[in-house]
Amino acid sequence: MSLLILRTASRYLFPLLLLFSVFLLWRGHHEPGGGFVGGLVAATAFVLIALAEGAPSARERLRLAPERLAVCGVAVATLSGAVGWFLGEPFLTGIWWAASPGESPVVGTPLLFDLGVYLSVIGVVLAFLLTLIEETK
Amino acid sequence: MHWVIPCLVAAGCLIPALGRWWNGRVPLIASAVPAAIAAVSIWQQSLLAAGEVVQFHAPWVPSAGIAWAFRLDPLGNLFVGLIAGIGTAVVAYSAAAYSGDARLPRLHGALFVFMAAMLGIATADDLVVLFLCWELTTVSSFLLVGFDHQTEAARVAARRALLVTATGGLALLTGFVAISVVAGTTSISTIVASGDLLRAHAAYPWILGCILAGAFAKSAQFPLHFWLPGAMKAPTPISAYLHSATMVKAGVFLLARFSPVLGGTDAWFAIFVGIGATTMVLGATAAVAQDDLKRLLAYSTLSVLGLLTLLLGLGTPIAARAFVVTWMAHALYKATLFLIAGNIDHATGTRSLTALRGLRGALPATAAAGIIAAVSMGGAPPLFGFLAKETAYEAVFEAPRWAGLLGSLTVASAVCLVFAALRSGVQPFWDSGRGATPVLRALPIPMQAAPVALGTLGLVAGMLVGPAERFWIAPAALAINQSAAPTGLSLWHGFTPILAASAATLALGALVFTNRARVVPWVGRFAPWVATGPSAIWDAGWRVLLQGARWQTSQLQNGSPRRYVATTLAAALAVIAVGLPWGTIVGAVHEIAPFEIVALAAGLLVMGGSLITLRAPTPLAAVAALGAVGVGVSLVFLVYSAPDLALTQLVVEVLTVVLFALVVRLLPRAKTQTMGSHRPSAIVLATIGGVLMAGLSLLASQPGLLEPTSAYFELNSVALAHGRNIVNVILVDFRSLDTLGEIVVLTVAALGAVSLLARRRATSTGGIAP
Amino acid sequence: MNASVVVAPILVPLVAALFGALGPRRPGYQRTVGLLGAFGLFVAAMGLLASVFVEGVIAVQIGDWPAPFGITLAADRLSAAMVAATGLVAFTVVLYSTAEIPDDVVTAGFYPFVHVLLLGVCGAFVAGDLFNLYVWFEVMLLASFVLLALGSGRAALTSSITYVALNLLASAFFLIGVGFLYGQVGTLNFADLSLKLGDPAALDAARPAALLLLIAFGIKAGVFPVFFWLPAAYPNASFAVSALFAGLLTKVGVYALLRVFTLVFPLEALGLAPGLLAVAAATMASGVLAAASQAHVRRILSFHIVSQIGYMVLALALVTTLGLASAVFYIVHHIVTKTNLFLVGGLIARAGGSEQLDQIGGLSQRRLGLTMLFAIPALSLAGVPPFSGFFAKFFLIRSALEADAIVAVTFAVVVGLLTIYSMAKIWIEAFWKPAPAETHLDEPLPRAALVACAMLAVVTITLGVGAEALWSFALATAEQLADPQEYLNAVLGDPT
Amino acid sequence: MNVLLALAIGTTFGIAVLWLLRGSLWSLLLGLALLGHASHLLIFVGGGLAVAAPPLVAEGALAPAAGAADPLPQALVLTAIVIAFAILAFALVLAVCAGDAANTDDLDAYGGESQ
Repeated sequence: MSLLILRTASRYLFPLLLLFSVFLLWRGHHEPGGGFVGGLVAATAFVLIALAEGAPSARERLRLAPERLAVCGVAVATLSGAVGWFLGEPFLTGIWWAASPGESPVVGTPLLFDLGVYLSVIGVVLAFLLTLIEETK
Repeated sequence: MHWVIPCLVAAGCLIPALGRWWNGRVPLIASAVPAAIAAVSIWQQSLLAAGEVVQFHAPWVPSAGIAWAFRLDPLGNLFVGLIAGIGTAVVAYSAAAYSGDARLPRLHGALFVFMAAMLGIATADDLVVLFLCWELTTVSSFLLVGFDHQTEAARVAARRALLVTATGGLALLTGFVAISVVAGTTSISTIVASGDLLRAHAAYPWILGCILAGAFAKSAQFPLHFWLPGAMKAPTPISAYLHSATMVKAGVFLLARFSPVLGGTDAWFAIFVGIGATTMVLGATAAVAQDDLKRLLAYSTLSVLGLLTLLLGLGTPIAARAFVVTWMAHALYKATLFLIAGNIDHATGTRSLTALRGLRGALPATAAAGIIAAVSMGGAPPLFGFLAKETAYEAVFEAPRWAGLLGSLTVASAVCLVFAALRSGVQPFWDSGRGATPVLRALPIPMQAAPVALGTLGLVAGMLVGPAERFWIAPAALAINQSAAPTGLSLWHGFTPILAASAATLALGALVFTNRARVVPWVGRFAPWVATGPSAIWDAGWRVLLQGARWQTSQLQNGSPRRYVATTLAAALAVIAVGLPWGTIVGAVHEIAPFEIVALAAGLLVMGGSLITLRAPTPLAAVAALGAVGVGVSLVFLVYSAPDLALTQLVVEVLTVVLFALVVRLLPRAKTQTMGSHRPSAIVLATIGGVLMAGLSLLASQPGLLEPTSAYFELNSVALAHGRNIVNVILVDFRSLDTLGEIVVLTVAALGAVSLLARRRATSTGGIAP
Repeated sequence: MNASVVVAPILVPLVAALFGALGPRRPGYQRTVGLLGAFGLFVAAMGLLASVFVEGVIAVQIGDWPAPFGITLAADRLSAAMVAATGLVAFTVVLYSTAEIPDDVVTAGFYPFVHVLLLGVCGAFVAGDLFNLYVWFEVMLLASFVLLALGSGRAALTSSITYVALNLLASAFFLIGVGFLYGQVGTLNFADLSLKLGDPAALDAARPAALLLLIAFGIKAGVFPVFFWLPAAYPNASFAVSALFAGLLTKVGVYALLRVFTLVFPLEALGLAPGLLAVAAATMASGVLAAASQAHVRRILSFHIVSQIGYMVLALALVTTLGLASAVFYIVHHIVTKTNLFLVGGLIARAGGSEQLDQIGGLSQRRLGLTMLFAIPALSLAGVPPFSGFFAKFFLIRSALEADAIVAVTFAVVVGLLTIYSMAKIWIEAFWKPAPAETHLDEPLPRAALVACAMLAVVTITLGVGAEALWSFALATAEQLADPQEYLNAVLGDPT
Repeated sequence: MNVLLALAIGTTFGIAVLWLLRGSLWSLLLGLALLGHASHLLIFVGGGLAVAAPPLVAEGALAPAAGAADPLPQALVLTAIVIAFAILAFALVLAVCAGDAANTDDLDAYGGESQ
């Protein structure tokens, strides 16, 4: 009975949580949020699925093996740092692009860096939880 | 001479690798190398005696003043001659004795390295170079004593010799460093010239003690003498070379070298004379009681080493002269006798003096050499040994203090040595009363020739006493004691008390020898103490040390992680407790920071949650309480203006609880689960820790003294980093390197966990053996 | 250009780890990437050494945020020497590991973990910021947890629990110390801290932080009485991993002590020197005594690490320039020699079939090459000239004597004797004693492993015979540490 | 208020010590978790406490309102929390594997000295 509720709830909660996590990631530079919390929330979404439908289902939705996702996150963060480096600035220097000259910039490598954090956190949390859930089966 | 040393070391390292090739005639030819060195040394001695100085100097560690410095002076060159000359005989001898033995290359390898090291000791003009060579002799001696390492006895003897000489080596190193600190240089010739500075320095007693400990350990002075008889486990040619002629002389050579620097004080005189006389008497008496030929020679060597120390201690010019003569004479006759012992052992298979007799027929050349050497050792004319005894008597009888006592001790020891000479050099060949010992193996020519050659040298040196004095003895003695001794050594210098003493010594020695059936058992009653007493103390010391080591290890590293954590915590808390300013903390209690009802609830949640974990009935309940603590922490963050932290902490806590809940099923069942009492020590430590941390946080909540750097972030977050959430900007921009490191930590944790669990699964399905 | 030189020792292992983790799990690929990465690190490390040698202290403001606000990476001579030694150790150990680590461990991610460990180590050596140092410690620590646990057998897993627990304690104290220090002084940058703590009032307020850091670094370095994690863990890892640990991990702790207690908290101003001297003496004695009562190759070697950490801390606690120089010399010597001994220990176990001394023997007859490869680092560790260990001991005794620390000298000398005893024990038992059973293992030893050991042996000899290079370097390093002005100028900008 | 927080930190640390010294694998993990909480709170307190003044800049403003909380300790604590989580999670997994190998909860089987 409770499992049924969980299943139904998870099906609706999953996209909502994922959306919320992206929202947290996006607004994190200005309001409370950011890659860490975003990643944690997104991971929670997958954990919910794993608890309701089993780990394979969560893995299926994730496509990539979670630990690989984590490594990809580190790679993205490293690359974001390397952008400034290629442009002759010190490593991890933030590079920003404004929509039009004179306006305050909206897109920059720090955001890319935060995306790396986000991916990494999702991967890490899921790597732990999914493997452990599988292990207890 | 400097370039010879590295060449010899290189040869020594290469020879073991040349195994098969080395086992032919090559080693015999190789003895030409030391022969050439000996020839050069003899040729150079006349130049050196004329006042010429041969030096070599190349920088090694210039910023510490250390150089590859070598300097040839008459004393050093005399040593070079002995090392190379006797080395020639030993290399040839061992090549013949171990011909065909697969271990010969290693023996020769170590021998060549050793020879290089000895040449270095004789010629070094820098403390570090000298020490380098010194340690090299320790190591090669260790390898050579343990040559027969298949037997436990050889290994034990090798280790003991190593530890005694290494102890000395470390003392010597300390002394050398101290000298270099006081004198401001490591150059020996400079140091030799600054004796007054050193003798007047407050550290002089320490320096003297260290140097003496090092030299005495090497030269087997009482009470560190016991390793030397033990070292007779080495092959006989090695004993001849290391343990009579050269290495054990390195100690007294070093002391002779440093006598212009450290000598001439009361302490020097007392220690040298005391230790030297003790070693001399004990060695001589113990020699009388020995049945093993090599051990007898070892103890008589001890006695002579004691005499040499005694002579150095006297500090008079004639004592320096006696030192040089005794030193040369002993090297020649004792090496000969060792090689003879080797021949006898090789030919008959025994070294027991009660079993050996009547060998002169079977081993005529060996017998001839034995008699020459024995005559020299006994101190009868016309051999060099006679001269040695005469000069030594002369020096001791005219000692500045205690002449009577020292004189009688010296004569008594000499009597014992006469006995030992007859017993080792004559008795095996003569006494054929009950039929000769059977000879099992023939001796190769080099084994016969080597002792004969060395013995003859002793004879020649005795005959040519004039040139010997002019070129070798007088210049070397001058290097030890800077005022010259009267010249005019000769085998005959009229009827003097010394001659009478000499004659009496010989007569008494012969008398003892004829009554050996009664004397030997009597002396034998206390001789074992000399052999085993100090060595038993030494061994007991090591035993106690090792037992103490085991005890402390079992106390500290006892395999209990609980104890490790407790000790680590206790140490850490002790350090913190010492450093906390309690006055400030007590003051901080009165200050009330902003007070919030929610914060009160949060604080109580944290406290209560932690307390509840202790009383939780099941592991899952404890996890729930842990979660409550986390929520409380999150609330604290929320109340005190850290929304990002609060959010993160909350989600992390949820995930932590899930993790714990999952893991609790996979862990081994906990017997002591959550209930039950805690150990009193844990409660004490926990209380102290709690109080300290509470104090520390009160202290931490005091406002800081200085404006924090974060003001920069507040001013520039929007303007330069284009973000309004300053915490996030710090994480992804201002301090993004920290965050990069952090996600690396996260990722590694995940990868590691996945790998471990995959291996666990493989193990449980039998894929990989545990 | 300058910036890259300092960042490269971090980026190279990071990129190597990423390539390893993202690439295929084929053993061949993994080993190639591992070796290439390690070689890359070696090259980068030598580049850093050369640049620092020529140009002096080099600092980079990461993200282009000016010090002390952003994170600074700074390399002075000490950092450069440590990174250079790390590069050497990395390359030789990885070379050795290609012959030791089995395929299933390699595919489990062995090389990425090694590179992350190296990342943490190098990061710690160039960090110019206290919290950043903490992060690198954690990076290194977690990689070491995994590498230890991946070792074969039951003991590797169980002992890692002790290792993890004690290191996490250290981390907690480190973290609390950092937080406390920031609360009191408001900055984390080493150079800035150095300036601000010049004020006695600030130094007094920051005193508890100094003690917390002392505890944390002390645990990491493995001093008495908080070294337990070390001998529990090291003998149970694979040989390559234990060599990596032996060479680098404790030295990061010692480095942190050297850095923080010269630049940030001057030992003398805090009055900590006598206490540290006592700790050093106790560490030397305790470690060497424990080693003397072991009969297992790596357990002996592990306890000797503890004892030698005592020597390094002793040199620091003398608070003289000469003492600092001998600390630097000793650390470099120890990294090279100890790594080598652990690697050779692996070969001994391979040729003899065990690490337990009573179960092996007779190696000197059967393995001449191995005999030489053991003899060189063993003699060096025992302090026999002309190997590096002799000069390490010589300079240490000399600086202690010049500082009138007679008790310290006595400890150093007596501990030296016991070190000789231990090395002689391994020699006598493993090489001389006849092999107890007729279990002749006559397969040749892997060439890569022999080459790795030989390379380190050559360095040991070179550092001894060519001691001038390292000693003059160490003297200059000590002057840089004793007078931080050059460091401050490089990080905060030249005020003139 | 800081007194209450100090008490909370002290209590949590003390109980963490009790758990660490309990001598069981499970309790060691609980102790490490509590230790993390105590140290994070301690650093947070060290950064100074401000009520209702988060380090956020209002839309259109250039700097946060005066008296805002110091953002740096928050960033440090955030980093520390996440690192602690990862390490704790790894320690849990390691404990599972080590628990298989030792097959007991008694911590004295985890010293690594035996064998």
